Parts: sequence; C-alpha cells; structure tokens
Amino acid sequence: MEFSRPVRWLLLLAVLLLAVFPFVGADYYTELVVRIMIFGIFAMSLDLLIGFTGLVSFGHAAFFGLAGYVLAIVTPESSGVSLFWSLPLSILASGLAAAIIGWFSVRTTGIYFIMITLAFAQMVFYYFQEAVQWGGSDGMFLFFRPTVTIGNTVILDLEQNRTFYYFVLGSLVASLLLVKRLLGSPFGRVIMGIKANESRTRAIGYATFYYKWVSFIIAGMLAGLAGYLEVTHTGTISPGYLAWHESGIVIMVVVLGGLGTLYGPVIGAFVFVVLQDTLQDYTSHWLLIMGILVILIALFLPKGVTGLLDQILYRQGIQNTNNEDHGHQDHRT
Amino acid sequence: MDLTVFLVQVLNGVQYGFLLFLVSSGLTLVFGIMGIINLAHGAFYMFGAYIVFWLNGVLGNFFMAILLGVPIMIVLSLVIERFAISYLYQRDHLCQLLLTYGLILILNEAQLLIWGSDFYSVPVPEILSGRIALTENQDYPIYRLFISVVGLLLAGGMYLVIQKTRLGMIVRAGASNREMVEVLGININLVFSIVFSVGAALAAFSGMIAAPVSSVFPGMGNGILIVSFVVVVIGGIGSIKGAFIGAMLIGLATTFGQVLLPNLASMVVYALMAGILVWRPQGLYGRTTSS
Amino acid sequence: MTPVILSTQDLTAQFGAISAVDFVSLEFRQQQLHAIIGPNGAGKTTFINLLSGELMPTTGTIHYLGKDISQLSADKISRLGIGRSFQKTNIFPTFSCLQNCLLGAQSRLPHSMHFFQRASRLTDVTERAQRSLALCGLSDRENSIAAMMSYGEQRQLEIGMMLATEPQLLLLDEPLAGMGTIEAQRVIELIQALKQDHTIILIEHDMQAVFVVADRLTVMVNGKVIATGTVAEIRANKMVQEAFFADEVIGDD
Amino acid sequence: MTTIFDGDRRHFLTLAGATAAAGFIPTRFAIAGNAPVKIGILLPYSGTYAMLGESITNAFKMRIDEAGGKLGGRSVEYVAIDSEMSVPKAGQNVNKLISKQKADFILGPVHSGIAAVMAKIIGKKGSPIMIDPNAGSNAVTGALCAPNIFRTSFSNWQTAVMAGPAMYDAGHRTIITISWKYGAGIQMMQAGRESFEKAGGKSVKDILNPFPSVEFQAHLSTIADMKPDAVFAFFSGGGAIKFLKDYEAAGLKAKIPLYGTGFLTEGVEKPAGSAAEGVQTTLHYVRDLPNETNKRFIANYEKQFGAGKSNVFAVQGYDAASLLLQGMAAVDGDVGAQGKIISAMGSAVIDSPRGKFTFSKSHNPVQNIYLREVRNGKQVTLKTLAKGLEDPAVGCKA
Repeated sequence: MEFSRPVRWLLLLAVLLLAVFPFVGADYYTELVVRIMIFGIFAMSLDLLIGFTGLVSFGHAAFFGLAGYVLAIVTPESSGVSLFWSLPLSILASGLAAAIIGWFSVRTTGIYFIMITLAFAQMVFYYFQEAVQWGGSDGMFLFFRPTVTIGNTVILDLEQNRTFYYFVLGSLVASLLLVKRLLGSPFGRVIMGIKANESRTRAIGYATFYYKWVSFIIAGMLAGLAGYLEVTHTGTISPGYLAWHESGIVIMVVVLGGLGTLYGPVIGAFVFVVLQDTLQDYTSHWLLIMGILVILIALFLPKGVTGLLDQILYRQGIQNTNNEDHGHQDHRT
Repeated sequence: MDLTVFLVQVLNGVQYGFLLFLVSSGLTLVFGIMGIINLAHGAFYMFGAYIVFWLNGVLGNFFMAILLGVPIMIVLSLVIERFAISYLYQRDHLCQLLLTYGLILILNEAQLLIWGSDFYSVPVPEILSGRIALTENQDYPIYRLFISVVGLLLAGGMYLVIQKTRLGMIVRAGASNREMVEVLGININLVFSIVFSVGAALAAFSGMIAAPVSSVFPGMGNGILIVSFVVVVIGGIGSIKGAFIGAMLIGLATTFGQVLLPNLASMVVYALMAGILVWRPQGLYGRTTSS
Repeated sequence: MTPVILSTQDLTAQFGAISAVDFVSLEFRQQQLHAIIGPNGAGKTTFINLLSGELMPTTGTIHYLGKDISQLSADKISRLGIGRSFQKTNIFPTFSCLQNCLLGAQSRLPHSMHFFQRASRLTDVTERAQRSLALCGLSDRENSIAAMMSYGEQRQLEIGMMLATEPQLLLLDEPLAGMGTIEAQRVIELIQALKQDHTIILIEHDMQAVFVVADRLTVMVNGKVIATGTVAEIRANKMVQEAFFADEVIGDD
Repeated sequence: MTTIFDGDRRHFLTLAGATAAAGFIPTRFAIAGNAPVKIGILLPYSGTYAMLGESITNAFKMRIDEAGGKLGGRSVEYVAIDSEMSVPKAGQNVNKLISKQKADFILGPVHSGIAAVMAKIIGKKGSPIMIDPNAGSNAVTGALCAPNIFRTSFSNWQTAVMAGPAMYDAGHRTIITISWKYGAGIQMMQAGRESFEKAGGKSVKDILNPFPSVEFQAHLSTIADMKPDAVFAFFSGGGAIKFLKDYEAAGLKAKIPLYGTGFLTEGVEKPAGSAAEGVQTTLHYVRDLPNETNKRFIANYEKQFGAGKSNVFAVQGYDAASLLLQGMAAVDGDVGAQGKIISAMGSAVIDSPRGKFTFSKSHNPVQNIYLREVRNGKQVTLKTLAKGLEDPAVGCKA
C-alpha cells in the first residue's frame, strides 16, 4: 500500500493546513475539526476491515463506544486519570471485545457476517443500555480529561483545547502512518489477498481465519482509540454511541470517502460532518436531504470522493490510474 | 411459575412470534431471492400503519382500509424499486446497506411531513373487539388471536406459493443465481420487481395488522426492523420455514427473557442469534452457499 | 518405478444421494505426470478438490508422503507442498502479476503475522516471485493488473503463482480449457518443462495434449475409476473406448 | 482557575481549567441593543417524541408573540436544531447553538439524557442561560444544578412522589410498578414506590421493560398472576398508548386499577380511547384547571394549532417564554447583564396555566401536584395532592 505522488503531496498539505487551523479558525470550527479528525480515525479503522480485508462489519460502533465507557468508568469524579495507563487499558478492552466477537464472526461471510457483527454489537449496546450502575440509557460523564504527566511535570494539558487539538491531530497522523505501515507488511499483503480472493488465499497456504481475526482485532483497537478520544473530547458517553445507527453512519462515511484508500474515510468524515453542520442550519428536515445524498452516493459514487479526486488528478479512467499506482509500487519493491 | 402461568406465557410468546413472522416474511423473501439487504423494511411497516390509520379514518372500515392500502404500498414500492433498488442488483451488500439506509431517512421524514408528529391509534374492528377469559384475572383479546390466524394463513399461503407456483420454483432454485434463472427463460427484472413489491407490501400489511394493538407513531419501524433481521438470519436467509421457526423462537425467547431474566431481557434475543450463527453459520434452514 | 508420493484409499465424496467420487483408490508416483480423463461429470474436479482440501471426504483417506492428509484444510495441504490450479481461473484479479506471485511466495514464510516489517524487504520472497513469473513466461508483465490480461495469460499467471509456493506436487485442473491453439501450445510447453522437477496430476479434456505429456492415465466415469495405465495401455483398452471415447468429442469442452 | 462570581445571588461557579473557557467567553455582550435576541432551541422534531418538541416550540413562540414579539424590547430570532433524541449528538448540538449560532438563550431538551449533557456543558461554561421545558431528570436541578440553568417543567421526583399516598388513600395496600428501564422511568418509579411504602403500603414487584420496547404481554401475565391491589406505571407517547390498550385488552383494567405519572395519559387520551378511561395519574397540570390563564392559553393555542392539541408540554414551553420575558424585562433587553437576568428569573412568579408558581433555589418549579382522571376522553382534576411541592434538589451544591 503506497500513496501515489499527488496524493502524498495533498496529504502533506492537508496536515499542514490542519496544523495551522487553530490559529486562524474560529473556536467553533476548531472544535468541529477535532470531531472530524476523531471520526476520521474511527472511519479509517473500519476501512481496514471493509476496504482492505473485505469484511463489512455492521457493529463497529461497539468497539468505539466500549473504549469510551472504559475511560469514563475508570475516571473518578474528582480528577483525571493518567493517559499512560488509561489509554492502553481502553484500547485493550476494545481489542479484547474484538477478539471475542471476531472469533465467532469471522467464520461467517457475506450477509451473515454483517448480521452477526450487528448482533454482537447490539448485545454490547443493550448491556450498557441496561447497566444502571453506568448510567443506563442516559450514559456517563467524564468530568476531567486524562492527564499526561511524568512525576509532577505536566507534559500535555489536554484540558487546554488547543493542546487537545494537536494531540488528536497527532493521533490521526500516527494512525494513518501506522495502518499504512501495516498494509505494507507481510500481514497487509495477506489481508489484501483475502479481500481480493479469499478461497485462493487459503489455497496457496494461508490460514485466512487467523488473518481476518487479527485484522478484526486491530480495527477494533483503532476504533477504541477513536472512542477514547471522543469521550475525552465531549466529556460524555452513552449507549447511543454504540447503537446500530452509528455503525451504519460510519459505513456510510467510509464509502462516501472512498473504500480502501485510508485517507478517503478521513475525507468522508470531513464531508459528512460539514454537511450535517451546514444542512442543520437551514432546515430541521435536514435528514431528508441527507437521505437523498446517501442514495445518490450509493448509486453514482461507489468509489467515493477520492474516486472522484482520482479522476480529476489523472484525467482518465480510474482503472488506468490503479494500474499506474500498482506500477509505482512494484518498482519500489 | 405454575403450569397455568407457564402456558399463558407460551401463548404470549407464540402470539408475538406470529406478529414477528408477519413482518419478517417479506424481509426474508427480498433477502433470499434478490440478495438485497433492505434496511427500509421497518419504514415500510410504519408506512403501512399510517396508511391504514388514514384510510380507516376516511372509509370507516378497517378491512377496506387494508384492501385499499396494500395496493398503494405496492405502487410506492414499485416506484422505489424502479428508480433506486434496481440499480443495485449487481452491486455488493455495501451499496445496498447505504441505499436502503438513505431510504429510511427519507421515508421517516416523509411520514413527518405527511402525517405530522402526533400519536394515532386505529380502533380494533367491531367484530374482533371481544375478549376471551383466559385465567381468573387475565383475558385474551380476540384481535390478538386474529393476528395469529393471519400469520398462520400467510405461512400456509407462502408455503403453497413456493411449492406450487413458477415464482416459487425460482425461489427454490436459489434465485441468487441470476444466470440460471435467465437460462430458464424468465424475465428476471420483472421477477425482482414483483418480489420487492411483495416484500414491501408484506411489511406494510403487517404494519396495518399491528396498528390496532400497537398504535401509530413516528419511528415505530425502527424497533421492529432489527428484530425482524434477527428472525430472518436465525431462520436462514430466504427460508420461509426458517423465518417461521425463527419468529417463534424469538417470540418465546423475548417473552421468557422478560419474565425469567429481567436484567438481560433485551440481550437474550441477540445472544440467541449469535449462538445459532456460531452453531450454524447459515442459519437454521439456510442454504450453504457462500455469498 | 519411482516411489509413491500420494495415494487415496476408498476416497468418496457424497452429495445427497449422488457419489461424485465413489471409492477411488489410486497411487501417484514421484516425477510422473499422471493425467485423469473422463467425460463431464465424471468427478475429476471433485477428486482434485478432495486432494487439495477444498472438500472434506465423506469416507476414505488420502496419504501424502506417508502422512494422512484427508482431514487437513486447504492451507495446510498447500504448506505440505501441494499446489493447485483451478478449472475456472482463480487469481487475485485486482493485483498485478508480480503481486500475485509475491503472495504465493510469501506463503512459504513460517507465518505472515509480521505487522511492521516491510514486505518489500523480504528479498528472497521477491526473488522467488520473480523467478516463478519468469518460469510461467510473464516476466515482462510484472506490473500488469491481472484482471486486464488475456485469458491465456491469466492461466499462465495462475500457474506462476502456484509455482511461487514451491510445490512438489502440482494439481492442474484443465489448464488448457478455453484456450486458443497458440496459447495452448505455450501452456503445453510450460507443463513439459515443469514435468522435469515436479510431480503433476493433470485433468484435461484435450486428448491430443494428454497423450503427448502424460506418463500415466486414469479414466474416471461416474465417480469410479475404470482403468489406469500407460498411455498405450489405455488407448488399447476396449472398455475405455466404449465407455468414454465413443461419445466424447475429443478436444472439445 | 477562573471564578465567575454572580453578585446578585449566593451562587458562584468555578471552572476547572481556566483556559477551557477562555476561548469561549462570548463577545456577544457587546452586541448593540437593537439586534434580535437569539433563542437556540434543541428539541426533537423527528422520531417518537417529535410531538413534544413541536408543542413546546409552538407554545413558546405563541407566548412571545402575545407579548408583542419582543423580549426586553428587542425582536426575537429562533434557531432550532432537531435533537433527534440522540444523546451522542447532544454535545455537538449545544456547542453549535452556543459557539456558532451565538444563541443568547437555550431552550431544550425533552430527553433526560440530553438534558444532563446540556446541563453539564452549559453549567460549566456559566453562560448562556438554559431553560429546560420538559426533561425531568432530577439531576438537572440536582447534582448538575447551576445558576444559569432553569426548568419550567418538573423533576421526575415531583411527578411521582404524591402517587404513593394517593394510592394508599384509595385503599390499595400492594402495588406492582412497571416502567421503561431508563433514567426518567427509574426515577419516577422509585419516587412512586418509596412514597407508597412510606404511606404504609407494600410494593411487591418492580418491572422494568427495556427502552423503547413495547412488548408488554409477558408482564401483563405476571401482573395477572400476582394480583396486586393496583399498578403504578410510567410510559409515555406511543409506548403509553400501547400499554394502556394492552392493559385493557388483557382484562386487567376492570380488576386491578391502573395509576401512573401524568405522562401515561397526557396527550394520548384520544388515541388510547376507552383504554385511558378512569386511569388516575399525578401531574403538575390538568387541562381543566379553572384559572383564567389556563382558559386563555387553551383557547389561543387551540385556535392556532388545532382543537385538542394543547397539552402539558405546550404549557411548559409557554411558561419558559413567560420566564424569559420577565428576565429580559428586568434588564431592558441587555443580555450582557446575565447576573441580573438570572436574579430576575430566579425570583419570578410565573402566571402559568397550571396556576402561579415560583422557583426553588436550584431553579426548579415549586408547584402544585394534582390527581387527575380521564373521563370521556378528557383530563379531570380529582384533587390537589400537594401545594407548592419543592424538589429536594439532592446533590445541588451551587
């Protein structure tokens, strides 16, 4: 997995723009960008499953919400907890849940996989919905953001919105590089093979189950990171975060941005959040417009915004650009 | 729990199962024959309920309202099939999820624009409004028994259609295989149009039948959607028999879950589904084809 | 005669009331090309599917180098050194030719659960992939996307990808099916070359080709073996002629 | 640490993390007096509770229009967002109203979970002023209370706490409580049960149905089997209609009297039909209250929005506007003088359709609670159970 040259430059430019944004953007929009970046990490984690492993998970919100709940549960009402243990703990919790759910789900394919991931996510959803000790359907608050201190020195004060902004930006860039690296690894090669042709991958000697399973776990952990950041950002968590609607929306965002591109889902998150924010201002029936947009995307933009971008960049058919992409990649290998 | 209470609860579970079967039968048809995941199924259910409320008000007769309402829904669903769904037959599940998700949003808003946000109710028709004494304290409404009878008739009817008719032959042939059906000299587009509208009409019909007991309100389709998916998947996609068994299982599991495991009641259904899929990944009566 | 590399004992695959493979007991010897012929529906592909682990046998066993492999999954069997090609071309359509072979070559690592190592730095994997691409005659198509190549080239690529897994035993399921004469000739030459250092089990409809390349022949009809022997023996076998050649248009699929 | 001291009241509010708020201190206080006052509204306009959101909005606007369409001499602009009843979206929606739309006041929500999120954010910021026109979560004027948070509806505790004695006085000695398993339901159920047991009765079983499931049949069989003297229920909207109908259809209504908090029958008298007849509930409002304000309110509202459309939710929206009118009148429309507005609102006497009421220290209505019964499809007052009932505001430290 390598980005083509123009895409690389565009990404670099995007990161630079994001880095200076807090200095030029109004506070409200800075907040909005934080939300977009967190959503972007979440969508990117799902892209690892849908776009690269070929697993359409309809329960991804469960891992997002679960990590958020873990942070809210371990944080007392009087002070923040250290990020150094709460972040790994939250991510591990999501990873563990993904390991258990994945162990059962990854055996199935197609519609059944979609449905069994939905079923497990609904179980997690209802668990928190009914867990009165954790706020039931109203959810919980996080009164203090996690602390990043060594000894008595404050390394990062996440309560400061600007610091938190850069922390999220850093997480986004790190996640992108990490997943990109993952896809360039032997493991990445195998999961992409599974997406392209699973039975063939098995027939040349890969126990595909384990690769799908591990991919499911990694995606769950990355979703956990996003969930951790989200709760740190908003200060609340509720079962609604784990509901099937959220799983549906994140699928939509991934497709909107462009499957199997990693950066596409981040663009998808951007488009979705900005659209939602703008439409809301004009009409309380904005869901109607959103519905029409969703249908148009499904019908006419199956490769998402990045597919459109590709066409503009190369001024030719997408198939050919793919061809070139792979060409570049192989010369480098 | 003594025997009487147990039996009453079994009756409750079975009765709920029939209602679930009514809703799920259309879903499993569309699922199985067309390979379409129709998330908008719940929205059709809701539309059915609203239409019967509206027509019942105009005509003053519940059965006439259904008789007129079902064709309306068939027309509506044919339009949707032609202008949206039909573009998706060769696409993957992902596009279907998206498109039908968009349909939910549109249909929900359309409902608000047409009928507003008030709660409505549809009176139980006079001849079915009686009750039967069940135990010393509890009666059983005749209308609920009527729902069961309708469910039973529908199950029987679908069984006959599938076993005895040409459409049924296509279903049994495993119509996910387009080429094969086309080789048989059948206009597949026509078949798909019919199946989709029958599926939508069944959803709407079950919304109509359920309206007198459930009341009519915005968002009423959301809750029923997921549970009918569970039914279909447990039973095996495309299997009417499976949907029937699945509906009964979920009906009973819900009822006894509420009574015996009040703290886990809503998880029981999903645990059951996960368990069955782990045991039989293609559902109870699903075909073992990879999709 | 060379030692036995693979043998089946009463191997059976039952689908409902039909036995696609019916109590087949066969021996395959090292360094031989053993072809299996028979009319459509004779159970040849099912037989290959049993050998490669795509299907589990209803009864009977398969021994490979003395080891019972009848309950092993496809990936495990591949790792033992049995490679296969499919009747319908089965490659990674979205990958380039080299990527197809890279994935094949990489499968010989003890495992691929390396998450941060760069796959491009596995030099021996890359070399092996390039070598097998050269073997199947597609060196100059390294970066072509598989789906966009001609049908014949795709079949070549499938063999290349299989070779990248360094198999000892090749299971080839109708490698010539649907090919033009020139393409077919190229593949026959490829098979001839592979014969030098591989054991091959070949299913093929093109009798001319089979008679040229095969050392031994087995004829299957209705899931049963009706004869096994050298090319000359089979040609002379009356029963085979009646059961098979009579109604089979040779070379047609 | 930043401390915003509110000179007019004893309350003050500390903000943890000084700079958290620094970037957000709005500049709107400087806006010239002629610009319209902006009311940010976060209410449901889709889904099951859309009717509540619309009733509140309609009545709020109607009240402002009655007062000449002006607040403290300034015209009024509304910015409404559909809350979609989504707790996850609550934070962003509130931030949008505050930071992007620069709303001077926030009206909302309906849902208790959203109310908690809003109260936390708005309370922590210290501005603007939020008026909760429905959500009854005890915490809004309890643990989450803040000077700039007001409520014109009720606390869940208030709506249910008089039901216990009422049922006991009617001769019932055992009850079963049944409700949805979510915040509001649990709070009402607890208040109802505790007050009943305090009066001397016994609650034999608490049934919690998963929210928002409307499958009650199994529970009805349990009730029929256990035969309590009465049943105390909390459901609302579509769920309430379904419960009432199922309860009647199971033949229980004639044998085991049904009680509830007012929402069980409020606004659903017509669709529930005979199933609601005779059901007694406790609430802070009844449609037939004889005061003049109520008569005028109902007449005006139903003239504009249709016969039979007025309900308690509209009353709460109406009173929210009354409260704001008083606050803004005290400062002649200078929204910058938040301290003075709060002070005026806190000491306001609202001439409400429910009767006159005032506010507690935690800004929750101090109001009467009535026992009501549905007769011929209409709510009828049976008696006043409590006069000037004040919520204990558990956990309010402001």
